[in-house]
Amino acid sequence: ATESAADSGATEIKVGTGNEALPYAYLDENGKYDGYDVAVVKAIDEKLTDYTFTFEGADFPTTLSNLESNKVQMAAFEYEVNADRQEKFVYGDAGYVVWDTYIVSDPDAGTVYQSFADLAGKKVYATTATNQAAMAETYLKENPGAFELVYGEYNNEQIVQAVTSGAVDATLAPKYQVDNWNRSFNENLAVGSEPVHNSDAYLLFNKETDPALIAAVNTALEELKADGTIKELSEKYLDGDYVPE
Amino acid sequence: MSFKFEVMFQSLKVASQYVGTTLFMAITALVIGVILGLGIALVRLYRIKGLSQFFQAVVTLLKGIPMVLIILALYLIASKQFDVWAKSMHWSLRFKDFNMVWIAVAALSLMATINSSEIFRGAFAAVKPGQFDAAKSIGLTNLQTIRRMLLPQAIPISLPMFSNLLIGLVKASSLASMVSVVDVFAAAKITAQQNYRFLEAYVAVAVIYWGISLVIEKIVQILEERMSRKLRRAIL
Amino acid sequence: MSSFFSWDLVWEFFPKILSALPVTLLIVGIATFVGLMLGNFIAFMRVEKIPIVSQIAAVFVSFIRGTPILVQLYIVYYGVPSLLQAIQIDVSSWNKIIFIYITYGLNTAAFQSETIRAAILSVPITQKEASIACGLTKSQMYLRVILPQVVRVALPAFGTTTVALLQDTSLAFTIGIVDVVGKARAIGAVTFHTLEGYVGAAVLFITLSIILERVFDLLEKRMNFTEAKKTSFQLPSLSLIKKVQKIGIQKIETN
Amino acid sequence: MMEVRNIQKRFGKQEVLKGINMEVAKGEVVTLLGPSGSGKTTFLRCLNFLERADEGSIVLGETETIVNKANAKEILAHQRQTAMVFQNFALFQNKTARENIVMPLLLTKNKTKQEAYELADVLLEQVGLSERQDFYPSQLSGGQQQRIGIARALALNPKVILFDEPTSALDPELVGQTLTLLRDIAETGATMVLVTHEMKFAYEVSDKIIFMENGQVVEQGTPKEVFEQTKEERTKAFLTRFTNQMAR
Amino acid sequence: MMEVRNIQKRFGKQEVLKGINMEVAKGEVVTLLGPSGSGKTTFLRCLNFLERADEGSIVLGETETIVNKANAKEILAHQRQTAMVFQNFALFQNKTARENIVMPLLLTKNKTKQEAYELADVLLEQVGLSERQDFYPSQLSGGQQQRIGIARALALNPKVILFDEPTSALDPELVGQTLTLLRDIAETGATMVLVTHEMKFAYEVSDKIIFMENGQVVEQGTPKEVFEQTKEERTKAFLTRFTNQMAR
Ligand SMILES: Nc1ncnc2c1ncn2[C@@H]1O[C@H](COP(=O)(O)OP(=O)(O)OP(=O)(O)O)[C@@H](O)[C@H]1O
Ligand SMILES: Nc1ncnc2c1ncn2[C@@H]1O[C@H](COP(=O)(O)OP(=O)(O)OP(=O)(O)O)[C@@H](O)[C@H]1O
Ligand SMILES: [Mg+2]
Ligand SMILES: [Mg+2]
Repeated sequence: ATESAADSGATEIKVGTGNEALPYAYLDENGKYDGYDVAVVKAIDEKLTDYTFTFEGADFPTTLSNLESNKVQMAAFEYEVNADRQEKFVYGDAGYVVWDTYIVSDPDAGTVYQSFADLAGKKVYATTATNQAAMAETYLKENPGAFELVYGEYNNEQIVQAVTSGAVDATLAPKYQVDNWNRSFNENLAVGSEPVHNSDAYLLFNKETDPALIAAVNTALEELKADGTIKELSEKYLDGDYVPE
Repeated sequence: MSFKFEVMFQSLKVASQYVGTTLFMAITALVIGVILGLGIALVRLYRIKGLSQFFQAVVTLLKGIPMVLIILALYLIASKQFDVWAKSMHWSLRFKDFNMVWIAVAALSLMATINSSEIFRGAFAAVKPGQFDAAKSIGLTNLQTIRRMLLPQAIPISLPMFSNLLIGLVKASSLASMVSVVDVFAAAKITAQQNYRFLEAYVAVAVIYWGISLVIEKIVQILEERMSRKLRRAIL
Repeated sequence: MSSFFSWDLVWEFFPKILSALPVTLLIVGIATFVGLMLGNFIAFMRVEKIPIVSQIAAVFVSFIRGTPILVQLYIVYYGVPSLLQAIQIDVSSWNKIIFIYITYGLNTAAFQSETIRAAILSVPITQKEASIACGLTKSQMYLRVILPQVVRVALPAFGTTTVALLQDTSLAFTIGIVDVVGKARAIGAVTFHTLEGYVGAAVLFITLSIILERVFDLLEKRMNFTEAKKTSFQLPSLSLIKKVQKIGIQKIETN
Repeated sequence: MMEVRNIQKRFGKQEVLKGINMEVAKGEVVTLLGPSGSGKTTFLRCLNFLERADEGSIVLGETETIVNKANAKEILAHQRQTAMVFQNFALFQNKTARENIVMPLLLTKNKTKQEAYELADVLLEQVGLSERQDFYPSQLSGGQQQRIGIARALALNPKVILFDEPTSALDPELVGQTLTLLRDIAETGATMVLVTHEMKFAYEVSDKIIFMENGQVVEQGTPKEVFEQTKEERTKAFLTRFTNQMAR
Repeated sequence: MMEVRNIQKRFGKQEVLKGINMEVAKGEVVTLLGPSGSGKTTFLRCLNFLERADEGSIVLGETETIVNKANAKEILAHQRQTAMVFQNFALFQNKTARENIVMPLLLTKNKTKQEAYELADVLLEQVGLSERQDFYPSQLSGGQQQRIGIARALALNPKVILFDEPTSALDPELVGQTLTLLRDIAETGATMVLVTHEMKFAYEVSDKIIFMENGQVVEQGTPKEVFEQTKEERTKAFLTRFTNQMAR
């Protein structure tokens, strides 16, 4: 449904998403929500005449709390499957993006790392409370002391500076992000040839959300995947086809 | 909302190991801030020419610069320049091995200095002019006046404001995570990253911070009672 | 920092940053107002040691000062609506910025109450005694005598906290309200350049800090009470003469 | 008018008032004499509930207030019927001379602004400070502050006015004027309790003299009785200097 | 010993001192009399650089200090040679009675602790406050504070002591004692300038009397000259009450 649908009696659904998670969900220069996740939800909105979706931005944990307390009925914020969340929420049926994480380093200062095993004895930066930090921790749990994990809440500038200055040897990030860094700061950071981690992200619903809505969204997303719309969006926002099978 | 106490206690256990780091940053900054802030407030009280206006401007300026920017700038400058300086000074220390806590402490000290100087300035205004008369009439030097009369009378007044400041510093020290220092807050968040149970982590942080605050409050209260009892009926 | 920082970007971002200023100012304005009202009330209760209220106030202050504001926002944002729901009040239609106002208002009140309490304690006891001897009530005493004398002591610390609050409203951003710092962060998220946005914000804050200082300087001078008032209430002398006659006490002859 | 029964006051272990009784009739001027530290100021402060006595009661008009049981409301009512002039002046530092007089009138007597300002102007004139009306206390000389304090108390027109050394900062001329002023006030029916070290002043203005020492009343009576037919040795010793002076 | 030349002081537009000259010889007691607000306190404050006069100079011993040119060091040196007893006592609120006397001795006179405490004890004894030595000013009566102020000034043994109404808060007995005390001090060669409203005291203790009004010296001379052969009308009027009293 389009904006005018609001007048035609369509149910309004609040969708939780992010404020500053480029390229998935962020406020653009005009203060409008934009990004891949937002575009996917908008595409679904187009298909569903009975509903209009409005966005409610917050940070990652707050969006979960918003969903839990029913301040939003649905969330699109790169949520991966995890047992804890499965207990509290309802996941959408289909994943809409794959999350491929690579090891990032500065070839001028050292080497390009392919896997966690290559990082033995190195310093690796990860932002506190992110997927990347979680995956590094998981690896470290199985291989204690394999590398030194440096936590922090760096800005983009800091991460790039930390890697290029050798303050850390590497960091973890998806490819598009590295491209962005290189473009914004004239650097040439490199990634390994294979991702060290991948998973899919799903839409998330409150347990009390109307099953009819959930069903409608699921169908719409399947259709959009099938007709290639999602792939287009992926190419537009993520510079590549990151649509999971 | 569902709330898992086990998760919270787990966070609490991990995060409380970092109380030392948090306190170290807050208290070091407070000590530095109080010393420098006192200096600035005295310069302004005695209207030392030039310096007084200079500090007034500096304080106004620094007040307006966000802490985040200060930390960011310190980090970026240090990471770019430190190795160059270190080499030219023939130090063996490199930025890589540099303890980031000091960047946080530097930024927090700045905050503490600005706050302290203004707190002292207010407290000085509360000391009655008659007391300065008394000091002058017996020929105390300025330093003696400050030590024997001004500070003993101003400090009891300013204590509640300093407890505000110290508690504020404890909380602000969580900004240290911007430069890779793991403090109470960061530690709690790390425990939450596997299961995304942030609420429990935040509550754990709140419990620890509140505990620290209660101790600060208690100490300040005892000091306050002790120091200000004799001044309560002060006249003129 | 060449590639990290360029003045061109500062200028480019500045108008956008500026556009978020009203949000910040509104939050700070409301928080300061609530903070002063409630803060004064709390300070008064605690100085006067009013039973029960003063204990509650002490716990409130301790809690607010002692816990991260984020946690307080969670309590206000999630806890209060569900509590109100239990008594059949629906606040789901409220604009979410109201929760931000409440959170910052309470937070400011707790911190200011301590500053004000400190300042009240610095007023010589004779001032209180004079009020009592004139038969003023407690509230009259506070409003007319104590508070005007408190201003000079509390003002500097109050000024720092207020300017600091300008930078602190960014909590609003976590629930999607874009204030100045939030805007800087949002720009940073899109362009990968955070530094320039923050520099723009700093320019704004410094300007406000200077303005605030000018205002406070004036206030401080007015509250100095060592220079004779220039203007004063004047009455027609005719009524004065009448009154003299009415009162009937003879004027004392000098010499 | 006012009756004070068995007022006792302790600071820590030290007994400062050991049971003072006093009766003051309407329009009477009672003067407390006694050496430094004998408890005169403390006694006055107890009468006004600035200090809460540990024991005793105060009857003012028809109402008896038992000091250690009185609640805030009773105390306020009591305080509104009394006024005090302080040894250390205790003017409102944030108010000009004139405002010091006007403010209590507006707040406690429900006067209109006009009435309050008029009355203040009359009183300022009386104490000779019309010119200084817009000065803050910190800009006034000791004697000037003292006079504003007196004017403020008079403006309130209370049942009882308590004076603590009202002439200590005044020059002889003003002492004379104040004497006249107090007499005028007394004649309008106001009742006064005052502490002074000016014997001549006490002698001339009082209806009754109470000599205190060490928190106890040693001797009391009319000025004539106390000054000229002194009974107690202690009082005699204290008064020596004054009687010497009178004898000159 | 001390010579004061053409001291002028303005507060805003108001001229408070209009050029005062004064000479004080070693061991002399000079008393300033004058109505309230005539500038006596301001003058004393200028002598001690508590207030900086706009014009004039002060010669103390061999050194002349030009008031509007003096630097911090000269002022401090000057202040260390003078001491002052204040009308409002101005004791250090954060020090006990005894510490108020001891502290200046330790800090400005380089006394040993032992010496300072011994001297303080002697002086406390002299002013009759040995028992109250560990009380804070806020716990002392007006007269008690006044006496600590006097003791503090005496302890410093300065070239000149300035007294601002040293007896205003004292009872007649203490006035007598203080008189004796000041006389003793004067005999040890100390020089004093005092402001008082106690005419008898002034008459008895002074070597020279200066009568001020409106920031100007109206008349000066020995007590006999000023009190008994008064030249100026204004002075006569002012002294009326005292001479009346003497005549009784
Ligand atoms: N807050 C206090 N704590 C302890 N002792 C006190 C306190 N206030 C007064 N005193 C003591 O009580 C005694 C009586 O004091 P008060 O002020 O009543 O004396 P006074 O008769 O007015 O003397 P003066 O003529 O010197 O003013 C004094 O010895 C004083 O030291
Ligand atoms: N800071 C000030 N600002 C303006 N005027 C002042 C200030 N201080 C004093 N004055 C004025 O200067 C005049 C002289 O004051 P001063 O205190 O010297 O009088 P004094 O002779 O000591 O009187 P008293 O006998 O009442 O103590 C007074 O009229 C007073 O109002
Ligand atoms: Mg007294
Ligand atoms: Mg004077």
